[in-house]
This record gives sequence, C-alpha cells and structure tokens, in this order.
Amino acid sequence: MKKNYSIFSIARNALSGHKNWPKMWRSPEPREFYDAIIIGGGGHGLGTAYYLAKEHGLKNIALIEKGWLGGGNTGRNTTIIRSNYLWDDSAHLYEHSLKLWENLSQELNYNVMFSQRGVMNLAHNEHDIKEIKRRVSANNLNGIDSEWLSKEEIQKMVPIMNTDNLRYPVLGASFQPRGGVARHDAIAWGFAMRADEMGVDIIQNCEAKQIRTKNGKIEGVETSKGFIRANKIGVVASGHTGVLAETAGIRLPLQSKPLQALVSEPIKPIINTVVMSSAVHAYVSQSDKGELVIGAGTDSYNSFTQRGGFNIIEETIRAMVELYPVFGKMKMLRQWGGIVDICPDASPIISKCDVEGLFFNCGWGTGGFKATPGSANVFAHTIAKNEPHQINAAFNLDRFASGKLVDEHGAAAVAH
Amino acid sequence: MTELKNQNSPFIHFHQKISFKFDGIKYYGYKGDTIASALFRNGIKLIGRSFKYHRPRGIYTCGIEEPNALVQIISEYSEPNVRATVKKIYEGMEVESQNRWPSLDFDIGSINNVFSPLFSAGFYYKTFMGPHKSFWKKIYEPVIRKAAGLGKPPKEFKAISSHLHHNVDIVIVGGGLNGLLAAVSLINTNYDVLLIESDNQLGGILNNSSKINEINGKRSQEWIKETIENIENSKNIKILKNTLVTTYNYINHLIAVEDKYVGAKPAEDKVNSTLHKIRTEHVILSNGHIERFLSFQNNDLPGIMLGASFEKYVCRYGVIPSKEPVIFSNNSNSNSLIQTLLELNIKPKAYIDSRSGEQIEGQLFDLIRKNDIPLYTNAQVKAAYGNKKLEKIIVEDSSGGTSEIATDFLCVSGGINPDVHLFTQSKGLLDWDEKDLTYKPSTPFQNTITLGSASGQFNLEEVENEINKKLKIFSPNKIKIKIKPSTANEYQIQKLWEVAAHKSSMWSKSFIDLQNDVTTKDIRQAISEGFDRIEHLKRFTTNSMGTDQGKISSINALGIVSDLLDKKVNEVGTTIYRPPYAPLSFAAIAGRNSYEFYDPERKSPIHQWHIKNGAVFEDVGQWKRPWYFPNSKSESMHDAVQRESKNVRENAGVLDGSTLGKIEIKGKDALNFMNLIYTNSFTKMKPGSARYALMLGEDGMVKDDGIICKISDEHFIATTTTGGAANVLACMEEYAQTEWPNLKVYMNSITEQFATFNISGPKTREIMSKVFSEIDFSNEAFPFMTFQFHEFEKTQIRIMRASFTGEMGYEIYVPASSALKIWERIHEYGKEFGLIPYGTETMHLLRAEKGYIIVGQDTDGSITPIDLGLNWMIGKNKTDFLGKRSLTRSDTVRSDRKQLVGIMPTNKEDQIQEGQHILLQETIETPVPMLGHITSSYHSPTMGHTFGLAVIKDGHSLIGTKAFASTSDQKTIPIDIVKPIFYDEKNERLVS
Amino acid sequence: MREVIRSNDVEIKTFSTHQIIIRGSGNSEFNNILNKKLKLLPPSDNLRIVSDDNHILAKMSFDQWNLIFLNDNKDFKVQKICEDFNEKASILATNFSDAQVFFQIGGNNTFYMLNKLTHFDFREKNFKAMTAAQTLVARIDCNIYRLENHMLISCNRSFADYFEDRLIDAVNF
Amino acid sequence: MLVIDCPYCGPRDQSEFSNGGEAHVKRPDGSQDISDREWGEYVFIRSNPKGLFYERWVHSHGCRKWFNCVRDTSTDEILEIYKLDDPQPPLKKFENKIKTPSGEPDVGSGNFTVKK
Ligand SMILES: Cc1cc2nc3c(=O)[nH]c(=O)nc-3n(C[C@H](O)[C@H](O)[C@H](O)COP(=O)(O)OP(=O)(O)OC[C@H]3O[C@@H](n4cnc5c(N)ncnc54)[C@H](O)[C@@H]3O)c2cc1C
Ligand SMILES: NC(=O)c1ccc[n+]([C@@H]2O[C@H](COP(=O)([O-])OP(=O)(O)OC[C@H]3O[C@@H](n4cnc5c(N)ncnc54)[C@H](O)[C@@H]3O)[C@@H](O)[C@H]2O)c1
Ligand SMILES: Cc1cc2nc3c(=O)[nH]c(=O)nc-3n(C[C@H](O)[C@H](O)[C@H](O)COP(=O)(O)O)c2cc1C
Ligand SMILES: [Zn+2]
Repeated sequence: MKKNYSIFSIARNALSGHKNWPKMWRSPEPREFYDAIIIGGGGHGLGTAYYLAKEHGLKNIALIEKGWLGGGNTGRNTTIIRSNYLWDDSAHLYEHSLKLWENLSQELNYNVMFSQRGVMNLAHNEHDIKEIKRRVSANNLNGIDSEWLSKEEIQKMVPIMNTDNLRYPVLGASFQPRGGVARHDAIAWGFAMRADEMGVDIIQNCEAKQIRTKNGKIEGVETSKGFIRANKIGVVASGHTGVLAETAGIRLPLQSKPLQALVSEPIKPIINTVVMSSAVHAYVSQSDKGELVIGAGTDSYNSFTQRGGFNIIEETIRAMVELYPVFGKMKMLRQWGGIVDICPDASPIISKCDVEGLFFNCGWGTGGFKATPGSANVFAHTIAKNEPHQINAAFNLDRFASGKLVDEHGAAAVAH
Repeated sequence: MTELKNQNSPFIHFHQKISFKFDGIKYYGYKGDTIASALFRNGIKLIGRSFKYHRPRGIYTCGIEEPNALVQIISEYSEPNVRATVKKIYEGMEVESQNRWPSLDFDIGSINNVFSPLFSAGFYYKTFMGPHKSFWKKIYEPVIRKAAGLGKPPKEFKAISSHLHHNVDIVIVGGGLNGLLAAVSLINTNYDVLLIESDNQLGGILNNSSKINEINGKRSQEWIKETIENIENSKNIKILKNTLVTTYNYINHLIAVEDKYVGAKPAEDKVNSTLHKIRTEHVILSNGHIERFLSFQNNDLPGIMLGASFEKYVCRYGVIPSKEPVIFSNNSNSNSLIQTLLELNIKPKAYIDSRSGEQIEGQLFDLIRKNDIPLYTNAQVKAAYGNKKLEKIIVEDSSGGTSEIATDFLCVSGGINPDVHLFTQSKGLLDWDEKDLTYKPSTPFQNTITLGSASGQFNLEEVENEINKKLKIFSPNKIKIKIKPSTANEYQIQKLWEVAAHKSSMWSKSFIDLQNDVTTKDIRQAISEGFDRIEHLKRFTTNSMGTDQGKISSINALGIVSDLLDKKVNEVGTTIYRPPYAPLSFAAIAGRNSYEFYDPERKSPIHQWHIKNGAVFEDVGQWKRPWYFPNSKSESMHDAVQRESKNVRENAGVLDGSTLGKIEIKGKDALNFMNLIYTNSFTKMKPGSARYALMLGEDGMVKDDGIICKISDEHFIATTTTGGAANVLACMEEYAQTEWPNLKVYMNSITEQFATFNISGPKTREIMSKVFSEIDFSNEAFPFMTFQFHEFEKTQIRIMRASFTGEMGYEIYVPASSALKIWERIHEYGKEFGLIPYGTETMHLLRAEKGYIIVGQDTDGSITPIDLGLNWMIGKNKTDFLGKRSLTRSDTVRSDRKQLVGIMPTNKEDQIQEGQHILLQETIETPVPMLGHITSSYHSPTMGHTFGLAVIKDGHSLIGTKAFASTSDQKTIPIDIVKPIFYDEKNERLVS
Repeated sequence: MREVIRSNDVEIKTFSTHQIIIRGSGNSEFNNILNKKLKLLPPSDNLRIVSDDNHILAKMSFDQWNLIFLNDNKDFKVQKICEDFNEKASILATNFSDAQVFFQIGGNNTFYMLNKLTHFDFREKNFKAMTAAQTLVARIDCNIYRLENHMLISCNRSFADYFEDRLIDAVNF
Repeated sequence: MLVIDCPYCGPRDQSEFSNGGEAHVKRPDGSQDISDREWGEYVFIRSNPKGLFYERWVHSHGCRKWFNCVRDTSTDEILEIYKLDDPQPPLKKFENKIKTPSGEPDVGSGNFTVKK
C-alpha cells in the first residue's frame, strides 16, 4: 500500500486516536535467494536498495541490517550537508548528492527536513586562508555555490561568535549557502519505507557473518538468520565494512575509529547557520528542537566501541567556549560515538573488487551523511551495471595501487 | 496559605531568611532551601510550560531527576534549564520561568494544546512538504524553529572552572547509608579512598525519609555525624561533597563536577566549579535508586509529584507541599511517606493502591486503619483534572466503580529502580528482575561493586551482609550494624505500567515523558507504524531525550512496549545510557584550558625585541613569528613587505628563523640512516658542507624539507620546517626504532637550544665581517653551502652559508642565551649598510621570486619531487629511502601530473591571486575544467608586477605557453606559463 | 633563582642552568666514560636519579640520561664536557643548557597544585623520591625530578612564559 | 581514555602516547622487486579486526619509545604489552580472556545493556 502523508492524513488519523497508521515497512523473513543483497541498513544502504528498485528496476532485492535501521552512523551524526569540496571528483560526487537532497522530501513524500541554512568554515591563520580561498575558487569554477566571507560578514551572520579575542582569531570563512543540516533518522526511514513499497525485503536483526565466494564469484552471505544466496552483494556497513570484506578475502584500506558528538540542553534559537572550524576543531549547529549539536574528533586508535575518550570531548568544548563565550553557561546533555571507517586519502570507496558480484561503498569516514542520496544513487548504478557511474569512477579501489588518490587531507575542513 | 514547616529538619536554617525573585516577584525562603522547596513554602506550584503543548507544569521531584521544573537563573548570567529541585537559593537570586510568552500564567503557546491531536508523534515527517518545496524554507521551518528550545540562551560569561586529577585505589560514589558504611569498612586500610557525594550532606536516604529511625541504637542523624567524624579522621579517605559523578569511562576513569557555590552567588573571580578527573582501581557504586512515576490521564498537572520526593521535601527541606495529599502507589516505597506524615500529624486525604488488601504489607495496613485514612485497594487513579493545577482525581476501584476526590495534591509512586546509569556507562550488564520489576546490575565489566539500592538490594536487613560480602576483597574492617526501620524491611511491588485512560478523547493525554510531551498514545502510534525497536521508538517519539533523559519514566515506557509487543522486558532491552549522568557545564569541561590558556604561545628567544620594534605577528603552529615590521603605524602590510623586500635585494635584511626545527643526529650508522630518511644522497658529501634535502612520506609525496649539515659520516645536523619539526623527529625516531633497529644512531632536538638568524642581501658579507671580525667570509674561505663552528665570546656558534631569498646570505646558529646580544650586535653593525629586520611575508615573497617552494603552501600532500622539478635531489644510486618505491607507481610516473611552474600576467597590471585556478579558456561556464591552482603569488618590487607559482597538469611541458587565471570575481586574466624562477636564474648572486 | 609565587602553601622558583642530554647504550663502556668524567655512576634503573653536590644525573628512558648542573658553571666548560663525550661515535651528547627552563616547586600543596595541571600520579608508592619522569604538565612536555625535599620541573624554553603563567594560575585557582 | 603500561615508564594516561596502528607490518626494503599493488598494500592497507589486534604505540610525551601490544578493539582492553624485540604473543593465548562475551555490543543492537 502506498503511504501518502500530509496534514490531511494526520487529521484523519487523529480522529481514530492515531492507532491505525500503516506500518512503515514489513518485517519479512529472508528468502533463499536474491538478485542483490545490500548489507547495512544505514542511509547509504537503504538508499542503494531504493535506487536499485526505482531506477534500475531490480525486483528481487534484500537489505540486511544487523541491528535496527539507521542505528549506525546515520543515526548518530551531526548531519552537516555541504558540497564545497576541493577536488573535482569529490565536488561532483557531493554536489550530485546535494542536488538530490534538495528534492528528497518531495520525492519520498517524507519530510527529511533538509534545512539549507548555510555552512561556514572558519579560517584561523594564514594557512587556513590560503586553503579556503583555493577551495572557494575551485568550487565556483565547478559551479558550486561557495563564497569567501570577511570577518565583518561572519560577525553579522553569527553575532555570538568571538572573532578577535581568542588565541587563534577568526580571519574569514568560506560559506556555502545551499549547505545545511537534515533530520538524520528521517532519511533512513523515508528510504526504507519507499524501498519496502517497491518490494525490497528489509530484514532487521540479521547480521552478515561471512561473505561466501567460489571461484572468484559471489555465492551468498552467511547471516545470523541462515545462509542467503545472491548474485550480487553490496557492502555498505560503514565501520564494519572492513571486517566483512576480510571474510571474502578482500583487504580494504580502512581503519575503524570512534568519532564522537554531543548535544547541549535545548535553548531558544541562537545560531542560525552551521559553523565549522577545523583548526580549533569545533563544529556546531542548532537543531529544530533547540539543542546545540556539536561534532568532536576521532580517537587516535582503532576501536569498535561506540564511545571515545573524554579528552576528545574536552578538546571540542574548550574550543566552543572560546569561540562562543555565551556557551560558558551551557551544559552537555549527552555524548556518544559512532564507528567511522577512515580511508588513507579521506575519500570514500565506491567500487567493485576482485570478486565478481561484490561491491563496496565505504570509507566515508567522518563525513558521509551529506553524501547519502548521491552515494546510494551511484552505488546502485555501479551494482546494476557492473561498472561505475562516471561520478564515482575515481573512487575505485585501484587507486591505492596506482597512487591516483583523491586526497582531501590537504583541503581544510575535510571532516563532517 | 500558611507555611507548612517541618521544624525537625536539621538542614534548613529557619532563623536565616533569604529573599529571592521568581518571575519578578519577591519571595522568602530559608538557608538550605532549593528553589523548589522555597517555592513550595510560598505555595507556588506552577513553574513552567511544557515543550510542545505548553501545558502548565509544576515540580515533580526533589532532585536531579526532575523533568519539569527547569528555570532560568537570571542572576547567574541567565543560565537556562537549571533544575529548581537542585539549585539552592541565595540572597538576591533572580529566577525566571521558561518557555512561555507573554507570561507563565497566560501563555499564547498553549494554543498548541488545542491542536495537539495533529501534533502526534513524528507529525513533522509527514507534513510541511506542500504545496511547493519552497514553503519549507520560507514558511514552515522558521515557524518550527521559533518554537525550539526551553530556556533562553545564556549571557556571555567566562566562568572560572578548574580541573583536578586524582589517582586513587577506590572511589565510592554516593555517600548515603551504604556509601558511608563502605567508607567505614575501609578506614585505616592501605587503600587511598575517595568518597563522592553530590549532595551537601552525607547520609542519603537517612536524610530524605523516615525509613530508618535508628542505627546501632542511635538516632540516624547522630549516627551520621559520628560516622563522618570517624571517616574524616582516617588518613586514607577523602570526602568530596557537592560533587556529582557524571561519567564512568573505561579503565575506571570517572569524571565528577564539584559545585563550589552551593546556596551562594558564585563569585566572578573565584573558581565556580571543579571538574575532577579520577583514575582508580576499583569503583563502589552506592548511588542509590530513583523512584518512577505513573502514567494516567493528565498526570502532568501541577500538584502531582513523586511520593518519595514529597517525603524528601518534608524530611530534608522541612517544607510540606500539601496538608492533605492523596497518595497513589503500587509498591511499598511510599509506606514511609505515610509514616512521615502521620508523625507530623498530617493525615493523607486518601491512600490508593493498585494492590489488593492482602498484598499490602500488614504494617502499612495497620497504620492506615489505625489512623482512619480512606483506603482504596485494587484501585487506580484514572485521571486528574484541574485548571493549571490539580483540583480533583477520578479513582476506579476493583469493582469498576469510579469516585471523585477533590484534592490539590497527589503523590504517586510507580516503584523504584536502582540508579544504573553509571553502572551501564561502565559497560556493566543489566538484568530484569521480575519480582521487583526493574533492571538491576548484573555482570560488571570493570572493577565495579554495587551496593545497597544501587545494586537493587532493597532489603534493609541485608545491608550488613551485602557490604561484608562484596567488600571482602579489600580485607576491610568488618561492619556490624543494626538498623531499625520504621516500616517494612522488604520491598514489594505490583505491575502497573499505565492506567487505562478515563473517558478517552482526541485530546486526552497520559504522559510518559513529561519534558518532551510524549504520551502513551504516541508510544502506541509508534508501535503501530512499526517503530517497535526501542531505539526507533525513542527517536520517533523523542521519549527520554529530554534533559532528564527519562530518569523517572523510561522504565514505564519499556513496560508499556513489552506489553504491546507481548515480549519480556528483557527482550525489549533499554536504550543506551550515555554520559553525562546529568547535564555537565561547558565551562567546567573547558576548565583553565581555554581563553588565555587555549594553546601555549611559543616564543623565540628574542620575542621581546620584536615586540619593541613593532613587529606584527603571525601564528605558525603554536609559534608567534614576526610577519612584517611596519615602520610606522600607518604603513600597510603591502607597503612594509615591498619595502622590506626591496631592502633585502638592495642592501641586506635579517630574519629571526629560530622557529625552524633543528635536529642533531649521531652514531656509527648516521650516514646510512640519513640516506634512508631523505631523498638525497649524503655519501659523497664533504664534511663541513651543507645540502638542501627533501623528505617524503612512504606514499612518495613531499613531507618536509630542510638543510642538512654534515659534520662527519657519524654526525649530522638537520633543519626542518617550523611546522614539521616535531613530525620529522618523530619519524626519525620511529624508523630508527622500528624499521632499522640495527642502525646505531641517536637524535636530539636542538630547536630550543639555538636561535637562528638568516641574514641576506648584497651587503651581507660586509656586515658579517664586522660582526664577527675574526672570521674570514671570503668566497674561498667560506663557500656557498658550507658551515663552520666558531667561538664567539666564549660561546660556540655555527654559521652556515645558505640562502632562502636568492641573495647571498648566512644562517647563524647561536645558543638561545646569547641570542639577543648577537642579534642586537648584527643590527648595530649592520645599520650603516642599511640592514633591516624582515618578517615571514617578505621571506615568502623573496623565495617565490627565486622559485623556492614552501612545503604546505606549494605542496599539499599530493606532490612528488618530480612534480616540483627537483629530480636532481633524488639520490640516483640509492637502493632505498622513504617513499622511493612510490615514485615509480603508474600514477606517479604519468607525465601529465600537476607540476610546479611559474606564471606571469600577460598584461602586467593584472593581479594574479593566490588560490585561484589556471584555465585553458577565457570564459567561465561552470563547470569549467581546471589545470591546477596558484600556490603562491605576490607583487614583486623588483619586477614591478604580480607573479606566481602554480601546480598545473602537464605543467612542465606547458612552460612557454599561454593560459588564463581565474580571479575571485569570476573573471579571467591571461597569463604566461614560465619556468618557476623569476630572479637570478644562474644563481650568480648566491655564490658571489 | 627568581621567585615565581609563594602562596597557598606552594613555593615556586624558576632558574636556568646547564644541562646535557646524553644518549647512549648504557653498557659498561658508557658507564665508565660518564663515571670518569663526572665521578657519578649513571643509574641503570629507568627513571632513577643519582646526584652529588653539583650534579643531578637521571636516567630518562633506556637510552637517555639527563645531566643537570646545579651550581653555576661556565658555558665553555659545559661545552667542553659535551665535546669530550661526543668523541665517541656511540654517544650523542647535546648541550641543552639554553633549551629548557627549570622550576623548583616545594610546599605542602605541591602535588595538589600540580594535579590541577597533570594526570600524573605523584603518590609516593608510584613516584618515589629520587626518581624522574617525563610527562605532560599543562599540556606541554615536561621533565619532572622528585628530589628529597622538592620537585624540579623543566620545560622547553619557548614555553617558559606560558608555563610560568599556568603554574601561577594553578596556585591561585 | 586508556591507561597504557609503558614497558619503560610504567602505567600512564593515554594522553602521553601516540597510536601507531598495526604492529608487525614489515616494510619491504628497497631491494625487493614488488608490484605497485604489493607496495600499495604496504603503504595503505592495515588490518582492522574487530577483536584481537596487534598494535603499536609510542610513548611520545614520555620516553619516546615504541612498543607493541595486543588490544581487543571490541572492548578496548589491552591484554598484553611487549617490547619491540620481544616475540609476538600468539592470539590463542587471549581468546578466553575477554570479560563480556561480545565486549562492546554490535552497532545499533540497542540491547547490549541487558544480559541475554
Ligand atoms: C559523530 C559523528 C558525526 C558525523 N557528522 C557528520 C556530518 O556532520 N556530516 C556528514 O556528512 N557526515 C557525518 N558523519 C559521517 C556519517 O554519519 C557517515 O559517513 C554516514 O552516516 C555513513 O552512512 P552509512 O549508511 O554508510 O553507514 P551507517 O549508517 O553506519 O550504516 C551501516 C549499517 O551497517 C550495519 N552493519 C554493520 N555490520 C553489519 C553486518 N555484519 N551485517 C549487517 N549489517 C551490518 C550497521 O548496523 C549499520 O546500521 C558523522 C559520523 C559520526 C559518527
Ligand atoms: N524496603 C524498601 O522499600 C527500600 C526502598 C529503597 C531503599 N531501601 C534501602 O535503603 C538503603 C538506601 O541506601 P543507599 O546507600 O543504597 O542509597 P542512598 O539513597 O542512601 O544514597 C545514595 C547517595 O548517592 C548520592 N548520589 C547519587 N548519584 C550520585 C552521583 N552521580 N554522584 C555522587 N553522588 C551521587 C545521593 O545523593 C545519595 O546521597 C538501601 O540499603 C536499600 O536497601 C529500602
Ligand atoms: C542531530 C542529533 C540530535 C540529537 N538530539 C538529542 C536530544 O535532544 N536529546 C538526546 O537525549 N539525545 C539526542 N541525540 C543523541 C541520541 O540520543 C543518541 O545518543 C545518538 O543518536 C547516538 O545513539 P546511541 O546513544 O543510542 O548510541 C541527538 C543525536 C543527533 C545525531
Ligand atoms: Zn615510556
């Protein structure tokens, strides 16, 4: 049944005490065989299933998720969305995604609350300025909205910011007006609902344990709900992708680390845009509920514990109070971590591999939420056509042998 | 309203009146009162408005678990969301209610309550999408955002907060009955013990209820006093009061925050709070339990409160919120409340228990009978009604009959939970107790011991036994304790997750999360939509996401869900308990590591001289470096740099290069080692000579550069970039230890030992000969790229002939303590030759004219030496060095990689701008293909126009062709691509 | 020695002095060379300190010894000692006299004050008298020497102002 | 924040150390004739197990010495610390030592606070 949401459907349901809403998705048991299995029910995985069904007409698809949909990094990120990346390949990928974001609520008929309040990256020294100006120039030539803001312009936009009286004064910023934030859970749920409608079997609490191959070809996947055969498998398991790849004998250049974030107690609106600073490591935006959503850093060591050291939180908070003196009296409500898979060049992998029928979408590190619809879209293409979309061609696995990296390290503000 | 005091409370100083303001009106309380207890004294019940529906809300609890009574403290820089139930009043305090407009009593936002049927769980996902997508940004979102938040943003304030680290053996969290006993058992043992209590009084339950009247034959307050004295006399135990443990991390790392101003206005110039960071071997959690509430229709009305909290107000705060409260319970925890009230001659208006008469403890039954309290067994409160405060309740008994009770106060108790937050933070596992209907600590993950209520041990007779058993591993003092409880020893409860709604309508609400306005209806809806995993349910409904994190309600929600899904509660699980236990102040977390101490400033040994001479500084990493030296207040940076540059080219200039990294390398295998670390070969290099060298990462990309001085095959001195100093040393150490442990080599950083002065310009030789008159600076005696050690006024200095500006020059290395003396001497003798100090910007300009790169500016981690045209620096005969193999990968040998070139504007008046890109076309239609970007660009005083360095695709073969450079206003200028050298291509000036 | 602060039962003085960082194998040949030169037998236990009237010699890690001169010495004399050590290819001795500044800290609240700035465990059972340690204090690298009656802390010269400010701040707040 | 028992200095707070990633990765020396791919694996690819992990640390703000350890990345528990020239301990040795069955729960199980 197609679910049609609007104020009218809500009014109708209000009359019956909201007891008769249809289920967002079914809870099917896995079948024996699928044309394609997507492992990982985060935004990227659910989106991949959605686009496979919608744009490539695949009928017999399953998505397996070991916990609950959107419970990975999709459900625990600071939701910053932007496309002002330095290198052409990255810029095209993230811009593709941003364009999809702009129509997603309408397309899914599910409000993902994409709020284009703009994203600002601060410069704190001469080196930052050089990097940022270079990036702004590249963005403009790539047709991506991006501007250089003077200190005065920043002060106007974010009056609570302390620009001068701090150890590393704010000297300017880049700004992407079309960037912003979105409701992270909604995109997972929206994709899941519409994929389910098109017949995708979404199977929760089903952990992929071992990817089985034979003669260099995919056979299927051993799961906590038994063995499932498949022609194609797309692994989109974020922090756990490396672990799964290893079961198929593929070594990926990924390291999994905890990345932390925190929210403050909710207050009335005070900051109207997203402000990021790589130099002093503080990222902040304010949610529609009123909390400050603050991104912190990763721990230095590999870990699958969804928590990190308090030192990381401390680093971020001391930068926050320095940049925003009004936050001295704010309080941290909750801190958490997610496991991000980090690639040596800080760019993702959307690629096939030596095993026929096995595809990877991973390495998004600290900044893949913004890419969710775009990554899913080109990954679906890659799986369906067995070759990359031109947008993700550069993000292949071969680059680590050839040396043709897409190195976003140099570009200030890679993260988030 | 007459003030109801419990004069017996030992914690309230009834002779010390305190005045404070709430919403502009002055009230009185007593020393020791919280805002909440003081407001009760004044008969105030309406404290705030709820988040979504703006419903009137009062005080629900008496502690940190409070979901409703959040206020703004105007007198403390307008701190928002402060719990009125914790914060103590002081003279002159100003408090304001939150989330209401124009006033608490008349709040326009409460219109939301009328539309509440539409604001069902997740309604916003399903609406605000039409008629056109632009409506979201222009209309819906601004409206939604306006409604956000509870309190108002605070005012600017740099709170003083300090940090304190502790290393101890045992931490006891919670100084209640069990915490005190645990401490007693550790008196004078060999353990360093820290006892942490969030309250300003030790004693916990002994202070908060009349459950225990006597311990070991003494009145409980007497016992506490004596016990504390014993503990304080013990050298190995330290007590921290007013300190809340918020975080229990891995390896028994605890974070606790101490409030230094309890019941007083924080001073601005003193430490307001201390963040304790504690490392310990063992943790004893004796942090007690939390009472939960009950869900029934309109269970949020002001006048409804937890039973144990009511008792705490009476016992701890000496205030009686109501003279005739009704009590509604499903368990034995409220028994002592009745006892407490009767002792004060207060008769509850009714006692309603969901249990049957037989299930109720005999002791309680007798008490109720004896005192003639109206008793409803097998009964439930179906609904509460009232306008902004409780007026009446509807009770349904076992027969299904309902009765109405008019009352202004209702105490509810839905049972108690061990406070497992910290235990689960430590990664201990919980187990559901079917008898006590709560999660209890089960398997600890770390060295964690739980005691008393915190362990789910609710039987007072068991206290002695539990402590002696669980603390045995410490060979402690044995505890002997005789507790005389006032009511039943044992805890008893009946399941009651939710009371079915009384006459249900579209508007009827039983709340499950008071702060976020989540109703049981929302829970049902979420389950029906398929959000049946507890984590989905939380995110869809926002249940337990408020500032209280569902402390009094989350278990009830689990119960409801388990019933709806027909699953055991254990199968439903819990959401994750995350730190902090209660909201933790940003200022406390930042401590003293912010503001003036955000990051250390590293200063050159002659920093003061630079200040005196008007230098403008630049941040380079932590270093402060002179950027340029304006000769007057009005001279612009551009003018200063042009002047400085010109002067160096024409006369001479000197730069303070002390921040450069310097490393001394020595050992039998030093030569071998250096050959492996750098691309260059040092084998044939003569002792006493110097060489420009490159260091690569294993990926073949340029990581650092510097000049290497060879003293002998066993002894080298290397310089590094300022920013790369630490990394280069670390990299050398790493390879020496891990890859080539057989190579005998040691290295020390000597960055701090020596100041470095780079003097250059055509007059340099004359100046140097004057400054160091004994030294022969002739070309023959001191050729380019050599160095010499000299003694100067009994200190050893090193002089190297090298240049980064393109002019002939020297680098002088002098011990830091002699730096100022020699620097001043250089200026003194250089004056007549026109010597001036110059800053980093001039250095950058001059080196760019000469085509010298700056690592990190002209390279970005994607550039090889070949890309830079520095093939000659690669030791051709070396079998190995860092990154060598990477230089022959298929991508690194491509001829069309981005390569370093020079660029000049074809029309000399055009400005080349750093960071802009090189294009093959004049017009910009995006996306336009880019060849690469301009890495450095300056206005050259020598050439009289701008020029630049750029890395562009296939650059080396494009030299001699024309292209276009973009500008920041999206136009292009024509440029010539040239060799990356603009000055003295033959190096004549260097070797002259 | 200059007094930095004396308050709240802490007394801090600062000074600079001559210092040599010696890297080597710690074998008997190495010990002999040091012993001959200094009349001090280098400690072989990690992080132990030996001293006489004029020197503190601390073993900082398995191949580094810090030699601190307590009394005033002449620059060139120290430089000479350095050069003598350096005659052996297997030893690297670096004159570090200008690279660091020292703080002498005493008083009953010494550890309390320092624990505002560092996580380091100063308890007697873990950090005995006449031992040394390298650790972070106030977020920068420091060497700590616990002598019989007081502590010495040294940090890099470029941080001297910052570190002094942090110490004063820790005493006051 | 971990506590790491430096084999030279004793137990210290993690803030004094820097992580060096996987241990026992041999650098192919220059004389070896290896393919782009093999070299790429050495430069970019490191094991990333969920569970027992051979790992390197350096006491960067202490003695500056490198050493190895075995750590369980699913619990962060450090099981053994050994010097560079000590033999690599076999993983078999540790298999049963982890205190909780799965250590840190699987991502998003939501149920891990509860004993099964
Ligand atoms: C704290 C934090 C802040 C961030 N901030 C931002 C930001 O501001 N902007 C931004 O763009 N990005 C941000 N990111 C990154 C972003 O969240 C991720 O890149 C993105 O969400 C990844 O989506 P995904 O769908 O690939 O992964 P996930 O959402 O993690 O989904 C992977 C799923 O795979 C499942 N899975 C794993 N193993 C198995 C298995 N064996 N079998 C079955 N299922 C399995 C997991 O349970 C999980 O649900 C942040 C990340 C974190 C942790
Ligand atoms: N029979 C019954 O109905 C019943 C009911 C409840 C309790 N009891 C008994 O009462 C006794 C209660 O004693 P107890 O010692 O377990 O609890 P307690 O309430 O006496 O002490 C807990 C203490 O911990 C403090 N605390 C809580 N969280 C903290 C934190 N994060 N940081 C610092 N301090 C914190 C509290 O302020 C409190 O003082 C138990 O022995 C229990 O068996 C019986
Ligand atoms: C954008 C965003 C906003 C959040 N806001 C809140 C909030 O208001 N209250 C809250 O308790 N948690 C909030 N959280 C944190 C979640 O409760 C949760 O901690 C996070 O999604 C990680 O999941 P976990 O803690 O279950 O592992 C927020 C998380 C995100 C990503
Ligand atoms: Zn060490």
